[in-house]
Amino acid sequence: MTSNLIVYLIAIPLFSSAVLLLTGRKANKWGHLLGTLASASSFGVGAYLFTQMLAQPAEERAMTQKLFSWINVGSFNVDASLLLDQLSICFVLLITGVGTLIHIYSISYMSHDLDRRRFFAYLNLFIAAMLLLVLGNSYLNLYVGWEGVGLASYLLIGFWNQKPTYATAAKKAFVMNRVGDLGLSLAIMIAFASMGTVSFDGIKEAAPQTSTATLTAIGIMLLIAAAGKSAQFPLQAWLGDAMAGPTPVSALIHAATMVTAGVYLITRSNFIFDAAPTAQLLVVIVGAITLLFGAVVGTAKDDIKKALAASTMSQIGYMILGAGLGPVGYAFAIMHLLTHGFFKAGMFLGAGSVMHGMNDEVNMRKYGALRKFMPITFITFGLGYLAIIGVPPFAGFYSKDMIIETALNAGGIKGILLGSAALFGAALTAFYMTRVIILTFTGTKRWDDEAHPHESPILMWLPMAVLAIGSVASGYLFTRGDALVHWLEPIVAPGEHGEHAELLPPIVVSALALTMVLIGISIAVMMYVRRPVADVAPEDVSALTRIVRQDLLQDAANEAIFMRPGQSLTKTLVSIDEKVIDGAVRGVGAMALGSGSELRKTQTGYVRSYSALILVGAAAIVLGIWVITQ
Amino acid sequence: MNSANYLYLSALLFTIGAVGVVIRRNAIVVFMCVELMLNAANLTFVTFSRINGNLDGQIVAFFTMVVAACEVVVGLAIIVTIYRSRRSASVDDANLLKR
Amino acid sequence: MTISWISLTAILPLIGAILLSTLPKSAELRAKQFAFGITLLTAASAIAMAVQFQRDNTDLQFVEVHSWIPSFGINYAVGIDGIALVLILMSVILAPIVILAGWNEAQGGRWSVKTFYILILVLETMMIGVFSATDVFLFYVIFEAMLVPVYFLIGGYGTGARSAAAVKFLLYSLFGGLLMLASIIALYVMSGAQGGHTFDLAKLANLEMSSTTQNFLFLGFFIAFAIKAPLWPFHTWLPDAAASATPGTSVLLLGVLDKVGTFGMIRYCLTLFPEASKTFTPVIIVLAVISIIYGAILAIGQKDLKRLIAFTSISHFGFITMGIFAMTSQSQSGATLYMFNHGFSTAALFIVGGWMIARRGSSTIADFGGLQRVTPVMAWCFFLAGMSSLALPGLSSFVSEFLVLVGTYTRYPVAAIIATVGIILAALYILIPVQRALHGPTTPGNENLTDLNLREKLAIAPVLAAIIALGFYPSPLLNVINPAAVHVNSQLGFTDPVPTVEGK
Amino acid sequence: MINYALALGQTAKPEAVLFYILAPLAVAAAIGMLVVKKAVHSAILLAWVMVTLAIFYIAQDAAFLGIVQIVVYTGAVMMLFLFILMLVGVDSSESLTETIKGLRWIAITASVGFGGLLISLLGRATLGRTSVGLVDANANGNVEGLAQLIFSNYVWPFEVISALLITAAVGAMVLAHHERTVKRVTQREQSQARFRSGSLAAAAGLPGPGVFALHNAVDVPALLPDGTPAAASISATLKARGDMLDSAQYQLDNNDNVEEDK
Repeated sequence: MTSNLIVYLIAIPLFSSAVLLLTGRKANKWGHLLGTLASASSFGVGAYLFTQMLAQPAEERAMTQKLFSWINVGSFNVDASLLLDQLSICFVLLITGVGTLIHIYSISYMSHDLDRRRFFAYLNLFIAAMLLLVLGNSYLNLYVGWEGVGLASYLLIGFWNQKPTYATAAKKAFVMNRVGDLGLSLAIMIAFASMGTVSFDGIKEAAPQTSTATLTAIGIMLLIAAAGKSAQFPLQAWLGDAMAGPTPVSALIHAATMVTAGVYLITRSNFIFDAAPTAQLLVVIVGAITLLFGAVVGTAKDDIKKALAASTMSQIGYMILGAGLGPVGYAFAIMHLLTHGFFKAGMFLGAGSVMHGMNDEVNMRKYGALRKFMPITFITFGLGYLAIIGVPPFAGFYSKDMIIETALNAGGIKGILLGSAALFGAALTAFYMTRVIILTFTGTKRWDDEAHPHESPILMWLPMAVLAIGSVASGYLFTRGDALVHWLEPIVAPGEHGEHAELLPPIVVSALALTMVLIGISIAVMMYVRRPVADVAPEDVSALTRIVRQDLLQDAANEAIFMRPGQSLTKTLVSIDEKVIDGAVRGVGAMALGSGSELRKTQTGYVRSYSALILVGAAAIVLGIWVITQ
Repeated sequence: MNSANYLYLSALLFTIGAVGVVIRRNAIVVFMCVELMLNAANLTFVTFSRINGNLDGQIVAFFTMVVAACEVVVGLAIIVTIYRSRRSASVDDANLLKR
Repeated sequence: MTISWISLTAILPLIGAILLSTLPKSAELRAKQFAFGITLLTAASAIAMAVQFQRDNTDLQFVEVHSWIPSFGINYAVGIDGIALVLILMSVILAPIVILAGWNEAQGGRWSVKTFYILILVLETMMIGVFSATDVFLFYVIFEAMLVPVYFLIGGYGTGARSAAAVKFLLYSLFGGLLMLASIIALYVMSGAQGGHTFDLAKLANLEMSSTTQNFLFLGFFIAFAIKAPLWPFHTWLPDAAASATPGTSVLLLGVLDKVGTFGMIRYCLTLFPEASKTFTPVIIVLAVISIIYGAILAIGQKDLKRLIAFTSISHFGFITMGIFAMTSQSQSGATLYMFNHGFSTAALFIVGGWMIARRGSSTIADFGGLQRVTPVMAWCFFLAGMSSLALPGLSSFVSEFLVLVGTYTRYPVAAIIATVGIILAALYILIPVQRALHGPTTPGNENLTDLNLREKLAIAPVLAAIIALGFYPSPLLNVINPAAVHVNSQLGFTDPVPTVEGK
Repeated sequence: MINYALALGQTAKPEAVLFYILAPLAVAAAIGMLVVKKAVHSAILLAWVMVTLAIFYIAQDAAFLGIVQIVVYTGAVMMLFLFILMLVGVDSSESLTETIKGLRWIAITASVGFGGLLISLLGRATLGRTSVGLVDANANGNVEGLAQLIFSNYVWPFEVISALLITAAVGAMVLAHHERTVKRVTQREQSQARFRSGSLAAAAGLPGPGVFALHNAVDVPALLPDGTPAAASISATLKARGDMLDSAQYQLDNNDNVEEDK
């Protein structure tokens, strides 16, 4: 009967969100509390369900709750049905857990905002949608959540939409996500057309009998979807701009949860990708490119949130890479996802805390020496930092190390390429994160006198502390006895650990990775500790740096390839519609008018010319009769 | 004698009447030409009445006469009205309907 | 005693219109209240009818046949199936909403307020009649007669170049109607040669005719419906008409009247000319796909809010037409559901857009700005309506759009793939005006706009509620539509393509 | 003459003689209508055509119509024509030069084509039967036969046409009726206006032609009280004809101009 509880996971925050939105200003006083309570209750339900699952044997842990028959047309039958299994419970706990922490954080962070109630309504809406995403038992149910989080993301990025750039950022995120949705839509269509079902179970059953070409097509479409949602190459451009949203949003949606939905999608679709090697190859390529892309972009960012966003992109690249590496990779990808959820959310909240103390300044070049003023923030942020660069025994070390190892062991030239990309990415990660730490917390102060940096209130640092604990401990907990791998086994069914001969033994890989991290740190130290940091970004930099600062020209490329041609196409079509199509319509009218005014000239007003015409007509008729009766 | 001769005559008179309507300018003459055409038509009816051996044609001719009378009465009244305002009975002078 | 539900429902607004005409011109408020009451009564009657509808029965229900012009074999014959029922429901629900939402829009017209409501009520009678007619002649008469009240509604109460738009609308529609008339006469003549002159739809459907004849007659009907729907390239009257009409008229025009086109495609094109329908399907699918993309791109390029909404509708009608002619049970059901949903989402867009325009005194998108700060409720309503228009999952239009796409994909994958690109364009054409009008700083001229009052909230609430509720639980409608849609396809000899892999 | 025509109609041969004499004359008269300048002449020629046709009617056993033709047409209708001609100017003659370019040629070509084709068609046509003749139909007399038909089969058209006739009569009346646009000037006002006009020249009104003069011929102008001749007193017809004499010679030389001093 516990399965009947699943729906409350979603219903509680959804209801709370509706209440907050519909009640209006009257709810301003207690809105944030209701929102937080809703999220926390959802977490409570999730935790209870988790304990229930733990009590079951591995094969019986998955629970399904059918709510009602949603769409039932011909052979297209989709139930509104929820599936809670080992994979989704991970996400449920992450979403509601981190979500609740961020709700608590936001109570304080948004306390001066007039629209705090609305903010909490959106957050709750997001929680509900994200839970639906991970709990849906079919691709179509997932799709609803998928777009729901897109909507919530749009609303939250544009939360301060009175600033035009923020509104544009929101729109950009939504539209680029829609490109991803296109992939998801098509994947569902192909799946239905070829297998006659859209539920995970049905497709899992049908997949072995389906042709590889079809599965590859579905896989590629799913990859597009994942790329859109998870800001993977080539649909990555929206994530940096998405930092326009309030910082808790960046922490929850654009770091810990929503952007990782792509990883969930690929992991969930493991039965498709496992049978479609080409699609899988594309997945790892996209992952590898993005992990480097994000890391490179991160090295040149002065905006602390954008630096973290680039880092998110890069870390998700790791996850996608892991998920693309086949059966064993899924678990590592999820593991990295969870650890990343802790440390990245923690760091984002730390960044928010810094901004909170610095009059919402985001430029790291205007920070410096904040360690003394914000000790708790520094410690929590620092722990997150150690976790992300992969220093043992922090969480990131375990998860990232696994992915690097799996990549290296992928076999052949592919393994070497992917492995080196991952290793190089680790070095870059160490570099840019060290840079963030140095610029923000150490060195000399570079801020104006107007700023009065101070430690944040407890409601803000408490969640940061909890997340910091997570970043410290989670990696160890997950890997202890391969806990997570075994937990996920029924879902992703990893075969033997490593189908290929191990390229390098694990210990060597770890050492290599650590070396890379050290190299990264030392370069950063050399560049930013030994030399003074300018409070304005230097202009006399190499062309490469400039390109990196412009996000490797991603916006320029999008503009040149899609936006400008699109705009001119729109303009052309508008004028074609007016001139050619409507012109033809109006032309018919003008022709009638024109021929009328020409014919009018025959109307001389002389009765006699009219009668002459009648006579001619009569003669013509007689002629006609004459000819016919000939 | 072949009754068709009357038909030929009728056709000729009708045509002449039609030409008259077109080329004469005096409204009264135009009207007279119309009368000529009506009469030509009447002749046809009468002739066919004889050919077919029943009186229906004559009835129609009779009706035609009545209609012609109506037409003359109204038409001439119009001519008088126009003449009163324009001091002319020429149909070319009443050309307000032109573009 | 059996009640003739269709006739009862249809006659109510007409009686209301007649009674309304006896009111003095000055009694504007009473005219509004009376018209509103009558539409509510009509809606109640239609709902009572819907309750008795047997959803698994694919025959026409509530059939009434009375001889009308016996010497030509013309009957007053009505009857509905699931598709017609859904559309009638949509019409009668939208009518009171339109009246309530546009409480003051008849002011400033060429004629009195009373006349406006008389026209609306007469139009409602015809809307019910056109969806329920089963006699082709009766259908044609109503099809053409509907133009008259709309013509006066646009030309008499619209804004801007209303006369020109009304004339364009009228002439364009008449042209299509003329082609259809020619086809109808041809059918009638042929029926005479094959066992007695008749206009009865069921009997005409069984006529034997050569494929050439069928093709020509099909085109006669189809072009009339394609103009009405409107399908690219017969669409140019719509933006003009919608931009000139009052919001309420636009709702009825796009929401209900244009559905006659797509409804006609199902009821007449497919039923009367199954072979020709199959022959022309590739062409029509292509036109539909062009409509989807073209309408969306044009919508992106519009500067006027009403024209933008009109172009989004062209895109949506492309989806509906594609769904109809893909002839799978998903696409067919989806298309009918789409008609219903489009009625509501366009109604919401036009109603809220109309309020915005009425308050601001301009329909140019660039004149708005930052409305979310000034009028949060109105902004939210517009946003939600926009989300429905772009078929956000969880809202009703998603279900229909996805059904159309998935159904089309099983038979015409390429068309479906291209059409799916429309969802990206949909995001653009909704979010661009949302950003310009609602977001950003509040621009001069918008600071003092008032938010929705109680009447307006009451008018828009049921629409938005329906959009959300049907998104999560579309079964009440789908269960009615699906048997009828399957029946239509099976009459054509179409069954759904079988998946290559059987997996459950 | 009618009796003669009736007698001729009885036999075929005399009818032919009648036809071949009268038909060319009718055609000639019709053509004459087109070419004569004066409307009166046209009217006379038309009357001739109509009489001819009346004779033909009678010749074709349509005695009633023939009589009606003469009474109604040549009598009433033609009188109406002449009356109107008098009203608008019996002397008005029209120039036969064509003013609308090309019209005459179009008319002649079209009419030659029309007439030629019509006659050609008639020549080609087979009537389907030989002439039956009206002997049977007229067995009870032509007038009785017509009456029979009019009051049985054609009673409805007959009623309608009578309504039409009444309507036409009323219509003509309405058309000819001159709506007064200014107040009617009474005789008294006219008189006052004349005396107050400053000059007494018009005070006495226009005298009849020849009054207060040595002459009383219509072409001699009347003399006004001051002795000057009133040119307006002579009919415009005479003026148009050029028959008017120079009015100056009738001026009274020895007027005493007494009135002007007053």
